[in-house]
Order: sequence, then structure tokens, then C-alpha cells
Amino acid sequence: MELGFLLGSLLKIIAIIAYIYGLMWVLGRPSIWAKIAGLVGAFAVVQLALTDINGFRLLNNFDNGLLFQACAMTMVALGLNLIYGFNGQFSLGQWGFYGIGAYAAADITYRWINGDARGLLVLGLGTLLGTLVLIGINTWLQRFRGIPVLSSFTLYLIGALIAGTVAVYLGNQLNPLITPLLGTAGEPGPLNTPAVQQIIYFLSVILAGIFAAQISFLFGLPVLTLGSDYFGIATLGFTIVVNTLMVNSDTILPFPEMKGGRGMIGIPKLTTWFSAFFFMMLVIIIMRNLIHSSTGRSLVAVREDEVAAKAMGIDVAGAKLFAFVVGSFFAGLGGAVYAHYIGFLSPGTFDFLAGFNPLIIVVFGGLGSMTGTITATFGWIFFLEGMLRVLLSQMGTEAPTWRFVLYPITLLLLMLIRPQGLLGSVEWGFLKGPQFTPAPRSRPEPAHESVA
Amino acid sequence: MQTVQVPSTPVVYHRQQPLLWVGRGFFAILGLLVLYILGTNLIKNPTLFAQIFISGLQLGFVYAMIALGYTMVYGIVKLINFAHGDVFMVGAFTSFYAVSKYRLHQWPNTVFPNLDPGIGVIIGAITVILLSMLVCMILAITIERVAYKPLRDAPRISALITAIGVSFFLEFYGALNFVFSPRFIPYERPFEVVAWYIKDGIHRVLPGQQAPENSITFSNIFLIIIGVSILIQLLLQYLVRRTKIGIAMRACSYDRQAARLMGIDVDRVISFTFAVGAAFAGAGGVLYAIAYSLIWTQLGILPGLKAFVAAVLGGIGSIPGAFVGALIMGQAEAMTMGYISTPMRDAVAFTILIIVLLLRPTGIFGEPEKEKA
Amino acid sequence: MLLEVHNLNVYYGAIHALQGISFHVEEGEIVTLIGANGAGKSTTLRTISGLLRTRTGYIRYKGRDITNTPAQEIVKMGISHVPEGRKIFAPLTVRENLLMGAYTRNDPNEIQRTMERVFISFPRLKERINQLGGTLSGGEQQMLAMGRGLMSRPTLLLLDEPSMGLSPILVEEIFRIIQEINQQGTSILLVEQNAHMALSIAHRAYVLETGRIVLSGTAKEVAENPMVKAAYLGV
Amino acid sequence: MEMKSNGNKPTVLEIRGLTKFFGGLAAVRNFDLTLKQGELVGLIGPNGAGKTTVFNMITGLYVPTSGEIYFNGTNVVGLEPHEITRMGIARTFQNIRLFPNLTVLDNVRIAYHPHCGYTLTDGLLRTPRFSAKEKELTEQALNFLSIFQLDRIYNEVAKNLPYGEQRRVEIARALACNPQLLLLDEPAAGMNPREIIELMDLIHFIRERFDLTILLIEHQMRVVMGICEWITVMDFGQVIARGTPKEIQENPLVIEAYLGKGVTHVA
Amino acid sequence: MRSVKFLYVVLAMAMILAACAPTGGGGAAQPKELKVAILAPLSGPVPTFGVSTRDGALMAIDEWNAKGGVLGMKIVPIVEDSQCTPDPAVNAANKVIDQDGVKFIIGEVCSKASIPVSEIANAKGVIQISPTSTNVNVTVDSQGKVKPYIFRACFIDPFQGQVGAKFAWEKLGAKKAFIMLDQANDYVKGLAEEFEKAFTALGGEVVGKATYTAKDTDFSAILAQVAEAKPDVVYLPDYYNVVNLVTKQAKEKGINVPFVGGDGWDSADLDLAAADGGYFTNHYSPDDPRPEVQNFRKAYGEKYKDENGNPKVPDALAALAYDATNLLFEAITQAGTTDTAKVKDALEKIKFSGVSGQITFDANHNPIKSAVILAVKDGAVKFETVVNP
Repeated sequence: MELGFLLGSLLKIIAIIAYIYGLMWVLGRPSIWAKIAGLVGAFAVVQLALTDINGFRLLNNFDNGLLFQACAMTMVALGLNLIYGFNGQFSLGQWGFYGIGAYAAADITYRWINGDARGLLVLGLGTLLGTLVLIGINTWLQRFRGIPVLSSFTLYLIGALIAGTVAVYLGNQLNPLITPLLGTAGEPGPLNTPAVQQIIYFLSVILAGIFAAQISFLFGLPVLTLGSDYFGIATLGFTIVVNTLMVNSDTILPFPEMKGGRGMIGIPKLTTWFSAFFFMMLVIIIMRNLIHSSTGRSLVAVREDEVAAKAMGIDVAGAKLFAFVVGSFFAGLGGAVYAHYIGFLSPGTFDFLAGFNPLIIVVFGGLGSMTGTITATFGWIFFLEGMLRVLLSQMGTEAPTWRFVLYPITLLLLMLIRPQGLLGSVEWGFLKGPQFTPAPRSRPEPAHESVA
Repeated sequence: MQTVQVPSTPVVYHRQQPLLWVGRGFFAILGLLVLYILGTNLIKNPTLFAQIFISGLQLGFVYAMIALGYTMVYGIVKLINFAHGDVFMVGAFTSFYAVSKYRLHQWPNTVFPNLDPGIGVIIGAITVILLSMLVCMILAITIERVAYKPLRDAPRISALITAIGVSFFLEFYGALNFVFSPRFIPYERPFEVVAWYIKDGIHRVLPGQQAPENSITFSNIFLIIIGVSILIQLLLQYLVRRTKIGIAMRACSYDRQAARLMGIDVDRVISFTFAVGAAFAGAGGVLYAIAYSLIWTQLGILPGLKAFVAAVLGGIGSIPGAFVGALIMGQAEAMTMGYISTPMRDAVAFTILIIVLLLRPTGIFGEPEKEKA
Repeated sequence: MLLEVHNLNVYYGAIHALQGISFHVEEGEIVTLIGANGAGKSTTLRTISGLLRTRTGYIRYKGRDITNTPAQEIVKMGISHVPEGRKIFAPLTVRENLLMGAYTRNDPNEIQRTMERVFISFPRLKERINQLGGTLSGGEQQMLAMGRGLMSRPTLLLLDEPSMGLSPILVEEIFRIIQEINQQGTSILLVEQNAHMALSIAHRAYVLETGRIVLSGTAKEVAENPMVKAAYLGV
Repeated sequence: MEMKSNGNKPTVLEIRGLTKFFGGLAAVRNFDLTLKQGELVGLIGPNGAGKTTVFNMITGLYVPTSGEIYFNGTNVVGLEPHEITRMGIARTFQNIRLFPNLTVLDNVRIAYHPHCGYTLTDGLLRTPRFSAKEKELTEQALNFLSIFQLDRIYNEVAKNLPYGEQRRVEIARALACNPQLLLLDEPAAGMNPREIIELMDLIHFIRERFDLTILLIEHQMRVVMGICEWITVMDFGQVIARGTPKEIQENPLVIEAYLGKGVTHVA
Repeated sequence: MRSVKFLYVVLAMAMILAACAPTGGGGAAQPKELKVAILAPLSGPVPTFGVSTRDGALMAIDEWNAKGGVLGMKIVPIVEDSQCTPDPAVNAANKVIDQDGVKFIIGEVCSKASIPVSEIANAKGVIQISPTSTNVNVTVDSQGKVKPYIFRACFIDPFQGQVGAKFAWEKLGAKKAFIMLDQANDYVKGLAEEFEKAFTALGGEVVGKATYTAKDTDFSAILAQVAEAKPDVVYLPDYYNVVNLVTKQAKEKGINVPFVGGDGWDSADLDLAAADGGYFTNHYSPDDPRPEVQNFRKAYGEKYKDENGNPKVPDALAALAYDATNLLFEAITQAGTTDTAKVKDALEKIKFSGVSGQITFDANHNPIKSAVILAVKDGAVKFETVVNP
């Protein structure tokens, strides 16, 4: 009995990894049509498996939930891999940005379905104004040479606060124009049809990502100047501060609908396999295109040797900040997708201890390997939440207490056996960089024959 | 890099940094705000302030005992030993079993019935502490051998992940019913807590009575924690400054390769460092359990984290730094709890940490990072 | 033979750093290894003192096989390695640095006596006994490193680039002391970039090039070899 | 080697009163240097004399305590290192600093980053411009590598290369920054005599081909005396002599502080 | 080469189909077995609550099985670790519902885990009885509509808070109250808010409010505030672990104000010496001579031993889990079927006498039962008074 479940679960993990491999392989085909067909096919296969056909579903709700969690976690972990694996900045703050994204997106859609457009308006205007203000300040600061980081941080902070205030004011002014169209939750207005809700949901996910990115810009600007371990602790602090603010979101922060420690209920469950797949692929594609561009190479150069990177004309501080902001953007997207899958947010989810999970995944998969991160995320979730859960509950009522005893032991063993991570720095198909096979060339004059 | 001592004070040209005042002003305003809050409260009610200060001290000295282990281990192997807080927990549990189950704290009076009970309790309590320290040392050495040593040449992050793994393992293995059980267990103290109050001299608070208004109270636990913590600090200073193994520890943390060339068995020194840190954490665990009289398997997580933050604040790798950092953390938390709001205390503690790091990137006592290129 | 090294092959990852090196040191000799940076001189010393492992070949000391013995055992046997770049313990005082040199020894009186003897060779260290190692000047640091190496009372002293970064006057002083130490009965294996100085005090010399010994002989022979003249002594 | 007359060439680099203190210790004091277009100048002195510190200040890694550094008439003090590099100063390092886990090709392509020819958006959207420029960039990098006879190993990971090739990759990478002024920090360190001869040829060759001004730190007297037109000697952070190789070799101050009595008679 | 890879991809897709079949099929419950899932936080921040809940529920199941099961079916418990955290709880719920085909869930303990579980269970028509989740939104959705399939066995926050306030005002004659609460714990927060409302409505004054977090162990800064504020009563509606810490430290500081709390105090591990002089609202009195109570205590002690081999005394969590499980089986028996739609109707009408008193459900599926006030006095917990809803 147990053996059957063990084999079944193992087979499932292997099948998922094969799925990822197949997807990456087909996306790695040169033909654009093959790529599109592969993408659609990969989406359709799972969609089909999730569809109820005459009472039979290949993947039940349990698998479905794990799948969505894995998709959200993939975005978070890829973001962390960009920051830590590719750029070399040891960050424990990813979980905080995940939480920020989750709460920000949830607030938009929650308010929207309850007949309040302010969430969307304020955050939309805020991210827009904030971006403009940050770019403006940046342009102005370009005129100075050797400006201290703390001063520029203060200026950016003040700018962002002003932008935020203006956005809140404008949002409140504009709100009455839209509100009548929304209706209430009981009687949805014309702008609250499921189709519109999906649009708002997609907007909210993107806005949540941008919002997380902006916060990470403000936080990262001064903190990225710290040495690696110190940076790690400061970002751990960030996660804890964010968690504290979540617990106090209804007392210290003015968001009664988030209900602080009681948890935010009533978030519409708008995440579908399409949106989870869409955003995950979006993150994967952005990340892959980024890494294999010149900018991506400069990020990796910073990881390899900061001093040499400086000497190569790379703006090291800028590159670090860029990776941090993009990584946090991914985390924000992941959080937003997660929030609309689970429909309920509690600060307990964003506890700093859980914040080690993305780190464990990234190290497991192999630092600097996108493939490793993606497979490790799916493997990790389907091992811990899938396999161990299914197996242990088969083994009696006492066994489930062993889940978190077996997990660290597995962690230890894997780390001792493969300290460099499961896949090292291997990439599959699509995720590989563009390969150049140099044409044979006529050799230009060799060095020491031309002189002498 | 070889440089030359310049006899007279050199003329240093301060290069004009534009907009320097903006950043400085921002932090100055923050600082003034904190001073204002603390100052008004001090004037408004000095005894309350003193009372909060005392609880901050107690907290700080407990953190100091744990922080020492973090800072020593980090100094020598550059590893954030996340399992350290759980070693602290094991120390508390060991003393629990010694006291409640085996009545170890009563052995002097059982063996020597004529002994003065006061002295008996003292000897008994010291035995319990020593036993916990010993158990923690053995545990730490085992952890080091099994989980960290094989990864000494691997990337640093691998050892960090195993440290997290060990931490989870101790917490949840301990929570199994046949190990420590997951309960919140009331802890039987080996001796009773006596409180005193200060108002026109020092008086004892009689059981069941309230200390008079506007007085400052403190307990023997507070005195013991401060005493033991300072004793440990002195002991460690002696160990590190005067003994051969202590000097070898410093030598290893500065340059492991060179230390090996001196004939120092670096692995043994590292194990020793883990053991010493764990012993202090074990003693801390016992005192913590005695002070708060409640133990459970996850009790080490938060003190461990706070102590680690304290070590970073003080400049990780520096022993006096860990001590000072712990005291600052203790005060910051107590003051936040007293004057702002308790849930904000982690936020405030970490904000202080981040600000200190921004102003002094390697902590208060940290040595500046070496020159590059 | 005091030290015999035979067919040493050492790898750094995929890089073949030492490609079959063989040489020996007789009792009471100063033997020098010269060669460019990266030729494998320091690697040789580090292999002898147990910091690196060899894949093939053996090292014999006083007839005993010491291949791949841990560093602390090798120090106990009487081989002391003064590393390149001095590697003194900057946060330790001069006295503590010297005590670390005597780590393998236990008798405090004996250690005190050795320390006195070191102070005879390096009187400047005595003046600075309570100063932190990091605050010493370059020359003093080199003296401390050598004094520290002598604290284990070695029969064989491995010196790696003792003249590095020192002014010519100091270099001469250091080399005079090296000769003194040798005359007191300690054999010395000297690795030096300043081939001129090294050859002037050594009895025998080996020339290393990219992990191989390309030339050996008495110091005089080597110094007169035209290839050596061109590559290491020439201007 | 014939001496070129550079009297009327424009000044590329002018350093005035450069001073750097670390704590209370002066690493460099009152350092002056002028480089004219196309010159090849050597900077020598004992270890710790402050030569590398001068390099670090020119390239912006250290901010000088005082003094000015003019590059083509612009004061570069206070600029970020990458800004200085983009103005046209490139360097190599004493202890090779390649990007160890990247291929030779990527090492060079990173140097092209500031003028890669496409924007981040192009890269993210994989526009035709990205593909074209990236191809061009790679071709250019491979051509470049072939000049240094490194094209065969373009796909090797840098840390696995032998020492001499790592040096060449580092020089190639520095040149890929498209500099006007090249700073070489002990390029011959760790090379065997044959490699040193090749290196000297290489330096000559790149100087002609890329129209470079070169400032060189070196201990190998053979290299310095062989290829430099002018030499500046530093000791204890200060300049103690300047002149042609011949003058330097005969300067008693230099002999005492740096070359030692031995050098003259061996030479 | 290319075709080999393509073959591999096809193979992979086929494997997915194959892999999902053995575990994914689910399948309905066997007719002779009744599967009941117990979701409890066996790891995570509060494993002890999970263990008590699981043990309480398992004991009820064993008793029913000993009596021959429910409707002649053997009850098969499925225990899942839900960690008191939303995602694992949701996974656990999905797993038991879809993988194991369970139609009845006992759990979760924490409201923050129960709420997402309740949404899933309700959507699937699976009956969930949470033994201890006090948050209103466990049984009521965000629009204020009751979730038909979700019930709970405990008081909701408002009730206990009001009872506590009434008791403090009337029986203790308190005029000034100090409230201590954990912002992050919705149980504590809910009780504290309701207490504050009720107490001020009665005319009392809340002279201070201090918040702490569940991980705190040092309360001296808060207790200094308490001493400063000189209240007549301190309301501390937290679990016994926090109560032990706070009351002990208060005693040591010489603060002798009576503490008042909620059912979270009820535990064998409550430090009676420290909590001496305190009162708490509870579902039942341990001195209650009713056979339900006495039998339960005895049976529990026989079944579960602590690490010293002494019989364990059930805490409130175990008692409520026991009641919740019994409630469920009672309702199934009354409905005469395992059809959840019928069982839920039976539950709505049920009159059940459990350890925690007579239970009937109100319109929002919250139990209506009387509360008792217990006093901690002279090393024992004593019955003080009954307060009816």
C-alpha cells in the first residue's frame, strides 16, 4: 500500500520534471510556430487534465492547488535566483516582497468587487506617479558627482511619499466617477462582470509587482551598499518588519479590510490555470531574455568579481539595484497570483521562517540555474506537500508529526551529497543562452609576428 | 600593503560631497525623535523608566549569552549557525529533566543532610547548569561534525542551509511525543524567586504583597542572570586573551591556513569554539527557563534570532561587540515595549540594526572590511 | 637526506600545478627554489607542509614518509613553514604570535627559552613584544613571521619569499639572519623571486618553470647558467 | 629601440599632487605624472610603494585624499569607476581578476556592455536589433580573441585556463573596453621568460594597432627597460626618480632604494 | 537525435497521464468505512494544540468504533498536519477531500487555517466542524452569509468577551480594567475587543491596553505599565502558556490584581500557583459531576500518558475536539445517512450534551451553550458561577 503511494508520488514528481523539460525543449526550437504550439500545447495538456470530463479528472483539486502554489513559488524563487544566484546578493527579503505583492493585489480586487475603485486608482496612480518621480529625481541627481547614498535615499523617499500622497488624494477624487458602475458585492454593476474582474485581476497582479519593485528600489538603494552577510540580515529584517506591519495593518496602517492578524478574507479566487501559467511563463521568459542579454551578462559579472566589473565599465551599484528590483517584481507577481488562488491572506503565511523556503529551493536547484530553480520548486512542493503528506497519512495517526522531522533530514542529506545544488548550473533547451558556432575565419595577423 | 607612518598629522582635504546634509539631516531628525520620546518619558515617570530599563538589562544579558556563541562561530568559520538557538532550547530542557525528574538540584542536601539548605541549593543549581552546559557542548560538537564539517570547502550557503535544516530538525524532532513533547511545559525552578524593591533603601517584596508605588523592583533572577552573564563574558575574555587555545581561536579566525602552518589542529579548534559557544548558550537556556518558568521546543527561535541580530549590531566576530550589541537590543526592545507598542519591537529592533549598519557597515565594533584590489 | 621529494604531482582543480617535481635537502643546507610567479614554488612548499595534497609521488623526511600528513603533524616533526606574504596574525600581539609558533610544544619554560633565543636573532621583536602584529612595519612583520617559524624549533625551515616587499637594506638583513639560523644548524628550503640574493646565500638551487624543475645544481653553477642569467638575473 | 619624440603630442593623462591616506598612513604622497598621447611609461618601485594605489585612484576604485587627475582635460576625481572606464581608461590587475566562472567569450562580451548597441527593452523583447547586435558583438569578440590567439578557447571557462592565457584574456578584455589609456598592473608576473618575450611583443603590437597610451607597473626589469620610453620610480608613496630607462638604471637613488647594488653588476 | 528527443517529450506527456492515475483517482468511500479527516497543526508554531486536538478527536472515534461505529460503519480517521498556516491547511483539505474522498472534517484549530479550509469544504459540500476556531468568519463568509456546511464547537469571540466583562463588572466590582492582547492572534484579539466594548458599555473604564506577540516571554515592560495604571482587573484572554508567563511574572513583581481570561486558560499545564486569584470563562467545569465530563477525563487520562507515564489531563482543545467529533457522529446517526446535505440539517437541529455543555446551533452555526466562570484558588480550579447566553 505505502509502496504504491511512494511509487505513484515519485512518478508524479518525475512526470512534472519531464513536463518542464519537454516545455523547455519545445520552446527552445528555432521556429516561432513550434514555440507557440509548444506553449499552447503545454497549457492545454494541464488544462485538459484539470477539466472534469464525465466526473473524471486526471488532476484533482489537491494537485491543482499544489500546481498553483508551485507556479507562484517559481516566480518568487526565480526572482531570488536572479538576486542571489546570478547577481550574488544574499537576500532574505524575497518573502517580504512576496507578501507585499499578495496584499497589494488582494486589496485592489477585494475593494473592486465590493464596489470601491480606490484600490486600483490609488495603486495605479501611485505606481505611475512614483515611477515618474523616481525617474525625475534620478535625472536630477545625475547632475551631482559622488552624492552620498543616504542623501539620495532620503530624497527618493521624500519623493515617493509625496507621490503616494498625491495618488491617494487623486484616487479619492476620481473614485466617485467609477464607483456607481461597480455596484455592490450583492448586486454587481456593469463593471463587475466576471470578464471585467479578470481584467482587473491581471492589472492588479502587474501593479502589485510594480509596487513591490518600487519598495525594493527604496529599500535596496541604501541597503545594497552593505557587505553580503550584512545585506542578508538587513533583508531578513525587512521581511520581519513587513510581517509586523501586516499584523498591524488595521491598527498602525489604515487598511481595516486587511484585518491585521485575523487575516484578510473575501479575496476573489480569480487565479486560473491560465493566469498562473501566463504569469509564470512571463517571468521565465523575461528572466531568460534578461540573463542572456548584455545586461544579464553584466549582472553575472558583478557576482563574479565586483572590482573587475567596475573596471569593465559596469555600474556595479546600479546592476545590484536592478537585479534586486526585478527580483522583487517577480516576487510581487508571485504573491499576487498566490493571493487570488488561496483567497485568504494571513500574516502567518509571510512569517520569516517560511521565508527561508525560496532560499532553500534556489540553493537546491543550483545557484545560477533557472532550470534548477523551476524543477526544484515543483519538486520541493510536490515532495513536501504532496508526497510526504500522502505517504505519512497512510501510515497511521501518529505519522504526520514526522513530516517536519523527515524534511530537515532530507535537506541535510541532499546538501551533504550535492552541495552545489541538484542541477549545478545546467540549463535546459529554451533556457540555454543563444549558441554561437563561430564560422571558420582567416586568422588576422598573429600578435608577435607583426612587430619585432 | 606597506605604508609609511607619517609623523605629523597630515593635511586631509575633505572633498565636498554634494547634498551630504540631506542624508545626515534625515537621520539626525530620526535620532532626535527617539531622544524626545525617551526624554519626555524619563521626565514624566522616572521610576517606570528605570523599571523598563531593568527589564531591558535582563533581556540584554540573556541575549548576550547566546550572542557570544554566534559571534565566535561566525568569527571562525563565517557561518551563521541557525541551530544555535535550538542548542539553547536543549539546554533549557536538559535542566528541566535534571530538576523535575531526577531532582539533581537537591543532591547536596540528599548526600549531605547536614548541609545548610541555602548552600545546598546553590551547589545544586550550579550542578544543573554545568550539566546543561555539558550536554549542549556534546550536542554542538556532534552537529558540527555531522552537518558542517563535511561542507567546509563547499560554498558557504550550503552550510547555511544545513544549519537551517539542523534547526528545524531539533525543533520538530524535539516536539515528538517521546522526545520532549510539543507541550508548553511549566518549569519547576530549582530555587525560589525573591523580589526586592527600591524605595528609601532596598526592601524585600513579601510573597503576596505588592511593591509600593513609585518603587523599582528587581529579583534575584535578574541579579543571577547579570552575574552569570558578566562572569561568562570575563571567562571568555580570559580564555581568548590568556589561554593557548583561546589565542589559537583568534589566530584561526584571522587566518586558518597560517594557523595550520603553526601546527594548530584547526578542526579541533573549530569544534572547541562550537563547544564553548554552546556551553554558554546552555547556561543561558537554564537561566532563561528559570526566569520565565516555561519551556517548549521552539523557545530558542526568537531569542536566537535576536541574539544573532545583536551580534551583527555589535560587529559580528567581535566578543565585546556581541555583548554591547545584546545590551542595545535588550534596551531597544524594552523601550519599544514600554513606550511604543510591543508588536512593533521586532520592527524597531531591525530598523535600529539597519540604520546602524548603514552608518557603520560592519557593526559597532566590527573591523572595517579589507581594502579591495 | 633530511628531506626527499619525489615526483610530486599537485592539481588545483583541473590545473596541473606541479608536474612531477623531485629534489632533496641535505642536513645543514640552504637550498633555494627559484622561478617566476606561478611556476609552482609556493605550491611545492605548501605541499610539503601538508596544506595541499599530492596525487602521486612521495615526500620523505628523515627517511619517514610524510606524504599527505596533516599540517599539524608535520610541524610536530620539525618542519616549519614561513608562508609567503608573512601571514602573521594581525590582531594578535607579537608575544601571542610567537606563542602560536610554539603551539605544538607544551613546556612553558622551554618555550620561554626559545623565545629568548629568537629575541637574540630579532632584537626588534623584543622591543615590540606587546604591540599588535598588524601595526608592525613590513620588515618587522617578516622578522616576526620568521621568529614565529623558529618557535617550534624546527630542523627544517621552509621560507617563502622572505624578501617580498622589503627595502634592499632590510632584504640584506633578513638574508644575513637566514644565514645565521642556518649556521646554528637549521636546514633551510628557500623560495625566492629575488634570485640574485637567494643564489648568493644558498648551497644548492633548483629552477622551476610552470610546475617542472628545469635546472638544478650548486648555487654557483645555477647563477652562471646563461638561461638563468637571462631570465631571472638579467636586466 | 629608437626613442620617439612626443613633445608636441597632446597630453592624455595628467596627475597633480595625488595623495592617499589609509587611516594615518600615507600610501601615496604628492604623486605627479604626465602622459602624452602614444607614450608607453613604466611605473616601478618596491612592493608597497603605492603603485597599485595610484592605479586604483586613476580608475576610481579609491577616491584620492587630495590631488587631481585629468584625463583628456577632464578631472575624473570623484567619478564612479564605470564612468571613468567609459571615458576610455582600462586596466588589468596584479592578481588576475577575470570572471572565473564565465567563458572567455563572455569575459570579453561583458567589456562590450557599455556600448552593446541595444537597449534592455530590445533584449527583453528579443527584437531584431537585439539579434543583429548580439551577433555582431559576438563576431567582434571572436575576431578580437583571434588577435590574441584565444579564439580556439572562446568557450572555455576562464578559471580553467593556464596562467599565461588568463593574462592574455585579461589584456584582451581590457582592450575590449575600447580604451585610449591602458593601465597594466604587473602583466609579466608569473610568466616564464618565453612568455615574457611574447608579452612584450603583444604590448608593442596592441599599442600600434589600437593607438594606445600605456602605463605599466612591472617588476621584471627586462620588460620595463625593454619597452618603456619613460620610467617613474616610486618608493614609500613618493616619486624618487624619473627618466629614460638608461637614466634610471644609472640613478644612484634608484639603485639604493630599489634595484640594489646587485642589479647593476648582473646587468 | 531530434526524433529521439521528440519521442522523449511524447513519453513524458504519457507518463504524466500514467502517473496521475494511481493517486489521482480518489474514489468514493467504501461503504463499510466512514472516513473522517482530522486537520491539526502538528508542526508549525503551535504543535501542542494540534496534538491535543488530534488526541481528543481520536478518542471520540475510538469510542464510537468500540460501540460498533456509526451506522454500522467503521470510522477511519485520517490525520493531516495543517501547520496552523493557510497553504498547508488548504493542501491538507484538498488532499483529504479529493484524494481520500473524505466528506467530514474535524479542524483546523487556528482560525487563519480554518477560514480557507471552510471555503473549500463548503464549496464541495463537505462538512467541517472546527473545534476551536473562534473567528466569526469561519462559519460566515465576507458578505455575512452563513456557510451551510461549516460548524464550530466553541464559543465565538463576542460571547466570551461579553461574559468576561459582565463578570468583572458585576461580580468583581471592577471599575478600571487593563487589557493585554496579542495582535497577531485572532482569538485573543477578538475576545479582547469584545471585552473592551462590553466593559465600557457597562460603564467601566479601560485604563490601558498593551499588546504583545505570541513569541514573547518577557512581559515586564507591560507589567510595569499595569502597575502604573493600577487597574482593578487585568483581562488576559490568551492560551495557558502565555497566562503562565504573565501571571508568574506579575506575581514576582508583586502585582496582585485579579486576571480574567477565556477558555484558553483551561489546561492541565496551567500554572495554578501563578494564576492564583484569576478567573476565566469556560465551557465546563472540571468539577462538574456530569458523567460526560468525568468519563471523558478518566478515559483521556487512561489513553494518553505524559512523558512521566502519568495520565494526561485534557485541556480545552482536547475537550472541544472530542465534542466536535461526537457532534458529528451524533448528527450522522440522527440523519441516518452520510449524505452531507442531510447531516448538516441534522446538525442545525441537534441538541447535544457534550463535555463542554449542552450544544445547540444558532443561525450562524455557532454553538449556543452556557458559559461557566471558574476561579483559580488555592492550587485548584473551582467553579464560580454560570452565565447563560
